[in-house]
Amino acid sequence: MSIWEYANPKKFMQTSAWALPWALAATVLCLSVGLIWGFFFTPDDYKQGATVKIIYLHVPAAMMAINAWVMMLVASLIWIVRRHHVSALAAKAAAPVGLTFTLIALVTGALWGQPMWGTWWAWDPRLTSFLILCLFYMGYIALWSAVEDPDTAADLTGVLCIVGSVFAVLSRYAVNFWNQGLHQGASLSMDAKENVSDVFWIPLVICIAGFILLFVTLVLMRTRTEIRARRVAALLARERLA
Amino acid sequence: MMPDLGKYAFAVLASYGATIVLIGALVALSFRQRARVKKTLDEVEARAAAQTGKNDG
Amino acid sequence: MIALLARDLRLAVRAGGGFGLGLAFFLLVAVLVPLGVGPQGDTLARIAPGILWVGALLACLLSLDRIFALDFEDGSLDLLATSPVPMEGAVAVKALAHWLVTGLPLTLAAPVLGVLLYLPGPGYLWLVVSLALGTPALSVIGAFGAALVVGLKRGGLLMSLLVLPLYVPTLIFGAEVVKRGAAGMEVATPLALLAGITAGALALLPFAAAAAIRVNLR
Amino acid sequence: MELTVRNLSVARGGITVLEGLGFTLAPGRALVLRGPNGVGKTTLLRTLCGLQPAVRGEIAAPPEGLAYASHADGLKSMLDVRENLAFWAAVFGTGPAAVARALERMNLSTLAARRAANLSAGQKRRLGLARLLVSGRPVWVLDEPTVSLDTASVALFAGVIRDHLGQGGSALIATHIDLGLDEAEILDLTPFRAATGALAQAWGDDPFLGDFA
Repeated sequence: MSIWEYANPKKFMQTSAWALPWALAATVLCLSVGLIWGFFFTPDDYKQGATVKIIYLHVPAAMMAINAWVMMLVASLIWIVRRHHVSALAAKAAAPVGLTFTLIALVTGALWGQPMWGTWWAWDPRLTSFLILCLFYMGYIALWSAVEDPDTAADLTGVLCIVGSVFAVLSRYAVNFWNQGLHQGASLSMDAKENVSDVFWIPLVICIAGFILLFVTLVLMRTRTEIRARRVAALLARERLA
Repeated sequence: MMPDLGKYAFAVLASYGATIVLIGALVALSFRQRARVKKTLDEVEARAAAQTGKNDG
Repeated sequence: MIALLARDLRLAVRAGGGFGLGLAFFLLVAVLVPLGVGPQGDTLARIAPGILWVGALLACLLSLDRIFALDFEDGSLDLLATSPVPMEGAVAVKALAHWLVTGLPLTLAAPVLGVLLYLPGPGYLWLVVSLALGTPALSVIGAFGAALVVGLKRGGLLMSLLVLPLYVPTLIFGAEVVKRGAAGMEVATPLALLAGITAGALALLPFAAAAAIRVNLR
Repeated sequence: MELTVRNLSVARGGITVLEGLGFTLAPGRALVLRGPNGVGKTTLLRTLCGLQPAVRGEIAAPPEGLAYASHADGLKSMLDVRENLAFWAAVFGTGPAAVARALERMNLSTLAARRAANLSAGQKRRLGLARLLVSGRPVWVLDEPTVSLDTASVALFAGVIRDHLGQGGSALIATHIDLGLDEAEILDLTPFRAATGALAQAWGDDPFLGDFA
């Protein structure tokens, strides 16, 4: 029993059919608990006032925007090295989810920035990096939809994902170099837990878990759709041949 | 019940609203694609089954 | 491989288009920006490094889709793939040819356009240096983008969408060199980073581009 | 320097079109591939040349031994006849002497300075085929080489192939017309078609077919 068995479409369909309802239930539970807690039952920050409530959306969305790309990179590498179709389709399925998370991070960032920095948009390194990430997602999705043959599309998008990852990291450093930025660093980010008091921290962690689960659920579901679409294409091709 | 958001009400509510709209759109899109592909697959699958049935018979 | 370079250069010269078009576009950008921004010297001087770099980048983008598309259409890419020339080498040579007919003329023309934009005195040297170091990266990254879309009918627009985000680090560091140079500041750090990106792109992207072409030919 | 193919299956657009194909092409021999349109001749030739992967089976070919002539001639209309040929001669590492010989042999010497854009379809084809002569490779893989050639040019080209065979070369030719090469063997591809009956087996590699959840 190796984990590569799940790369077989049939096995994946069976396992995901079993896992999907659980993932969905856990997502709904986590997100509702986290967001309701965050929105209704947390105090205002002494400095930022009520805007601190945006953190329950902004931080998890931003984290998952990056993690979704990392997941696509891993899936692309698996496809290119081991040629498991499910892996390529999972990368394809994840891209729109990652793009949505990127957009959420950008929109909530702008809405948060307006009262805090006095402007809707600041060419702050992190916001700029997310804008660039957004372009990478759009290019990746466009390439998938432009190439007809599914294996060719998987190969090309895989190569693009790998090269894009390198350039995304380079862009991150370049943007940092280009503008030192206004962004709140440590006081509200993950790596400095001690700076955030527990009243904000616990609902934030629940929200992060909720976004992770949302990502998993959506990717599972969308991968199932992609597999079905591939099967439709395969069956139709056989029909034409017969 | 509604917490007092003070002067930041717009920013907070708009953030929650925008997030719900975006995620809602993605979920709706995913479900629509799922339903469409599933329906097509069932049709094609039924045709394929009929085909094999004929060949066997 | 030298034969391939010679052929591509000869084709670029005879077909006209390629060469002049990029340069003319670059000139147009340098003329249109002051018309849009206004003739104030200090404003233009401040944005000159960025405009010149963005202009060079877009001019480079214009001719990218010809790198492989023409060879794909007339079948020579198939024949090249079955020839003793390794595809990686062919990609590198074609990127070099593209640089010689676009990047190099742009680099040489840039100081003239700098005059139009009131680029401050010390900036000229760094403008030429940064373009000379950065435009090879633009060509080889562009060759990778062109390789991804080589089989597609309407590849041009898609290629821009794929290539432009990849241009971000080169643009940032390149323009930064000119900005700092024009302000009389030290330029070593962005210059080193720019050179590093170019070196890395030249070393690695031909392999990725060759892989993409092989996939597209099958 | 043999080209040997064993139990080969090839696919076009993800659909297996030919399967269980096997043949040997010895030096000095020519093999003509026959079969109706769409049977997979071009796909087979592209697979043999390494442009696309085989679904399964073995291809044993001399390293760097195949010269491929596709439907497209790969000509640059802005270059003249000699320049077009000299480019390929340089790529394959033969020299200007080979170019002159090839021009002579394909009856193109008088056109040497004419731009490819101004050639007739038949002349372009002849120039495309002249590339085989400057490739210096022993196994010629030809896809419909006689398209748009007149009778005299077909005879000329048949003579070129015969010379090539006489020098120990070989040729694999997909064509519908009779080249007048009496010594050529003929292989009809129709029996190797991935037939409807054999479909299940041909599709065995597709993870999205067969028994499903």
